[in-house]
Amino acid sequence: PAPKGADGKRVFASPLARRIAADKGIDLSGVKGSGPHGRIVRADVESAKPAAAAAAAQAPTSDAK
Amino acid sequence: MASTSYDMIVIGAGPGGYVAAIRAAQLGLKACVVEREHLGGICLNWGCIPTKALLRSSEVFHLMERAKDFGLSADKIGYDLDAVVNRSRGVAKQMEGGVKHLLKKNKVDVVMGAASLPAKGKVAVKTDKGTEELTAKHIVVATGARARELPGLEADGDLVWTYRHALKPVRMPKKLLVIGSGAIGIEFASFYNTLGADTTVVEVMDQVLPVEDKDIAAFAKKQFVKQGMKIMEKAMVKQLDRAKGKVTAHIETGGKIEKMEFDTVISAVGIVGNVEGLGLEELGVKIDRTHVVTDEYCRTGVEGLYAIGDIAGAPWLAHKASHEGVMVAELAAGGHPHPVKPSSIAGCTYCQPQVASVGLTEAKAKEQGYKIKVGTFPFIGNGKAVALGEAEGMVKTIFDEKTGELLGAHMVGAEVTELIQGYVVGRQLETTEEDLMNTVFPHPTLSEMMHESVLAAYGRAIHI
Amino acid sequence: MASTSYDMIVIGAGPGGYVAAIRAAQLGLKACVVEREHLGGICLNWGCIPTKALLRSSEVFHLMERAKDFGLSADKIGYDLDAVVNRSRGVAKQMEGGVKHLLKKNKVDVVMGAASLPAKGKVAVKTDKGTEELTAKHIVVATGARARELPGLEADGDLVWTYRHALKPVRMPKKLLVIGSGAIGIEFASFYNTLGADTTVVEVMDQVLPVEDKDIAAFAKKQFVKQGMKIMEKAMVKQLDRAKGKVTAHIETGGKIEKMEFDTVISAVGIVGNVEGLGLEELGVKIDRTHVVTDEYCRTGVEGLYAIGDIAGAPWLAHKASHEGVMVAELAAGGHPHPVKPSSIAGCTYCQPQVASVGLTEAKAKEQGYKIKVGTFPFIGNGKAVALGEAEGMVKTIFDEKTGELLGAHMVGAEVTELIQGYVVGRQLETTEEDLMNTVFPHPTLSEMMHESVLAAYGRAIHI
Ligand SMILES: Cc1cc2nc3c(=O)[nH]c(=O)nc-3n(C[C@H](O)[C@H](O)[C@H](O)COP(=O)(O)OP(=O)(O)OC[C@H]3O[C@@H](n4cnc5c(N)ncnc54)[C@H](O)[C@@H]3O)c2cc1C
Ligand SMILES: Cc1cc2nc3c(=O)[nH]c(=O)nc-3n(C[C@H](O)[C@H](O)[C@H](O)COP(=O)(O)OP(=O)(O)OC[C@H]3O[C@@H](n4cnc5c(N)ncnc54)[C@H](O)[C@@H]3O)c2cc1C
Repeated sequence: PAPKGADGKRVFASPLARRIAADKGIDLSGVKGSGPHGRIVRADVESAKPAAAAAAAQAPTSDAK
Repeated sequence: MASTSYDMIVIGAGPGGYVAAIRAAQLGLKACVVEREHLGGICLNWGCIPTKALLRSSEVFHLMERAKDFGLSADKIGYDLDAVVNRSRGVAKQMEGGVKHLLKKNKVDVVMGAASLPAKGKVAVKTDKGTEELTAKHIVVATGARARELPGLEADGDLVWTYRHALKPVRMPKKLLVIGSGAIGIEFASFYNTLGADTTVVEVMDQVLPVEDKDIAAFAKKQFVKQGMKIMEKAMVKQLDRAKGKVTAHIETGGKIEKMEFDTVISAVGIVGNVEGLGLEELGVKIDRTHVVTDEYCRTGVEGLYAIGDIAGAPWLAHKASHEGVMVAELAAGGHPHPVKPSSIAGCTYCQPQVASVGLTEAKAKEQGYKIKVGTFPFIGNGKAVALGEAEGMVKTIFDEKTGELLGAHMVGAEVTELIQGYVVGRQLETTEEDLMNTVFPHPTLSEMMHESVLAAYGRAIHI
Repeated sequence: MASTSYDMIVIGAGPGGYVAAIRAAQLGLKACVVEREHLGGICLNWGCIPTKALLRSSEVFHLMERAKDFGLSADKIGYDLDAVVNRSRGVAKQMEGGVKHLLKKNKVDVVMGAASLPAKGKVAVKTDKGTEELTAKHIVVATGARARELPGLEADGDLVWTYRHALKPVRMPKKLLVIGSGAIGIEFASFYNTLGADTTVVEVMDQVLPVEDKDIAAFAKKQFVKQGMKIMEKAMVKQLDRAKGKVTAHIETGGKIEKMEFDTVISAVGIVGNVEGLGLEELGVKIDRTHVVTDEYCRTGVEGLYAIGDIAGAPWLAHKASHEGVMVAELAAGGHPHPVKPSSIAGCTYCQPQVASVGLTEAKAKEQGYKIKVGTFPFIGNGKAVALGEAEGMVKTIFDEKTGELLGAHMVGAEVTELIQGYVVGRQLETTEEDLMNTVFPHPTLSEMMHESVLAAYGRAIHI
């Protein structure tokens, strides 16, 4: 099933981008697509940070609250 | 001449140049194309198109010879070489006329003459009437390429031919030597061999069709040999002794020299870019061997100066030239086009059997460190192939084991030049093996083998 | 018989059934297929494959008649109908043998006999030796379909034929009436017309090839008429008066009855599912007209009972049957396959010129409320088409203006049955117009028209 974005809308991504994102633990809803009609393509996920890393980076901020 | 100042001037009206000019005009640019010889370039006049017209005649001839296989019959099956060649020239002429019409329709100015670049932003054109000077913000060099001539193997038009001579032959060769088994060499070999010439192909690399996947080249070779061609790999023509109506070729193979006699030799040992006499180096453009060095957007480094198509280097293919033409036109109009990735450009060879491929060969994929999944499927397992009486061929696909990326697809057999686009579309859309597995290829078609080959890479083929 | 208890039993060894059984076996299931007549079903024996073999003969015959166009010559071009038919039967036989081999290789048990379903999980097979009872957790009904017979138009094998008779004709028709211009009707019309039969096609709908896009059907019709066919649309055969060697057809058109004489009639007015005698309704399976009602996973509602292929309804196509076969096998093995979307199944017709399409027609797209972009491109603008001597045809693409989705693609002309897969791959990968525009189609190929048609939808075509 195609992942949904934060707004509940379908995320458009190429199959290869999905595969690589899954492999790297990247949440596609946070990736900006540079392909046709904003489609997320391989290059977008290859330059994106894994979700785990992104979450870790945010952790101190939420701790501080 | 209505005007001398343009948004874009294109030098050379081949598939790179005329397409760039038309696209520029579509985008509202004032465009001009300068051509010294023929609209449509090598492609329409002495390349892609007339060769395919010749090959169609030999294909139909071959089918006629096989009439009995299809329950048909005919007496005295023959060809008239002049008529075959005239048809080919006629097709080229028709296409050239089409380009003329398209340029006019799109309001692209056409200047017939030889161009050079006297200064940045300037184009000088030597026409019948003298030299004209034109200016433009964007200048696109699309002057193409010509046959490479090796010392001692130079064409003379009588005994030794380039593709130009081979397209308008002075005679039907009886004993033909083709030097070089790239697309151009093998297409002529296929054409003349089918029409009855005793044909020998000499290839310096260790396989015919050197850029193709090993398995595909080996399969094609077997078919060529079955058709009566003699194929010499890892062999080199060192010398041609020309006499009256006769050439003695000195062919080095396995450290020994073999002497063989031919009445005709076709030299197809590559091409060189038309970089001379343009004033490129004077403007600061870098030239590597005979090709202009550009970035991925075809920019030369000199502001407003682009180089596209054959002159900008490999792959030397018309569709690469045309896509680069569209890209530079869009750049010039302020757009943000995507660069053309060489790895998504398919190569087609229209010999019998046809060969087509895109992406990496198995060897290249391994060389680049991929762990791969490889699938193959033979034509003999395909209903349409058998129904067509074209059961010789194979499809091979290569996937990245980790991501499922389709790294390469390789085909040999009937109609594969028309089939390969499905894989090209797949690669463009970043397909994985799964998408191709889920695709419903229509039955009965040759294209079902494209599906089976993917399935085969994962041990799931049905008809094998 | 080695066993009577299976993981999966498939009834019917057509492209639905045998593929389901092979896939099941690949997945480790113990599988059996029951077939009453011929491995490969209608498709290999009396459908897709033998028709394409016949059509190949007529295609080559037609090329031979055009020899002069290609600079070639031959005397006394002819055909031997028996040889043409024998070739076709031989191809079918070869393919049937292939299926036998594949089933064996995959260790699928084959039981020859007529099956029925005496109870849930049970299959009774009437064989030469009596009735056998088998059990299975999963039972797949893949019994296919047969020609529909309209009252008064029933086939007799002599004057009035179904596709079975037309595939193994008792004579070469001189004056032929084909009733129905769907794929089957028009393919036989094309075959016999090319071999010289004076052919009339009667279609009750307002266009030949009624499911195709209007523009495509109109284009095809023009070609058929050029080839000497008589095409009657919005016309209905009301009555056939059969006499010795002669049929008088009463054809209603425009409110009037026209009487015409023929020596042969082919009735191709649709098919009906083989639902009878299986005990389906007794088990609680719903039947709508002559088709089993299923959900998108081909489940009948009765646990462990599936129906696939022609018996499960439109589109009546072999590739649909096969993909459903793979799907149910994967379901039975506990997998999570994707259902087959009817809208991504291409339809191909192998008449001359060929016709192929996928997705929505222009009319359907509008009907469904889409705002659309439509592009067309003619074969005459394509270099390969002209080089092949096949310059008649067109490509039409339909996009959703809002999302850029490729809603439908429609083609008529040479090799389009092989081309359509590129669009099918595109749709599978959810392409938009932009991806297709960025795709580099190789030159010179017919497939370049697929690119141009997309460009044309957005006013960007180059060669038009
Ligand atoms: C026999 C043969 C078969 C081929 N088959 C295929 C095939 O099947 N598929 C394929 O993709 N490719 C094929 N090619 C290659 C293809 O022809 C080229 O890749 C293509 O033509 C390159 O296009 P271009 O626009 O870069 O250059 P060209 O087509 O070479 O056009 C360059 C033009 O520039 C003009 N010109 C040069 N210098 C000047 C000047 N100073 N002033 C004005 N005009 C100038 C030339 O006259 C020429 O018309 C084939 C080539 C050959 C020789
Ligand atoms: C002339 C013609 C041309 C065609 N051309 C094409 C084409 O080009 N492309 C395309 O996609 N489709 C084509 N079709 C349609 C295609 O043949 C069918 O869609 C396809 O065969 C359906 O497959 P199936 O497995 O559902 O059924 P079938 O192929 O009909 O197979 C069903 C099998 O079940 C067996 N069977 C039936 N009842 C029982 C029983 N009670 N017990 C045991 N066995 C039983 C039958 O003997 C048969 O072998 C064509 C059809 C015809 C008639």
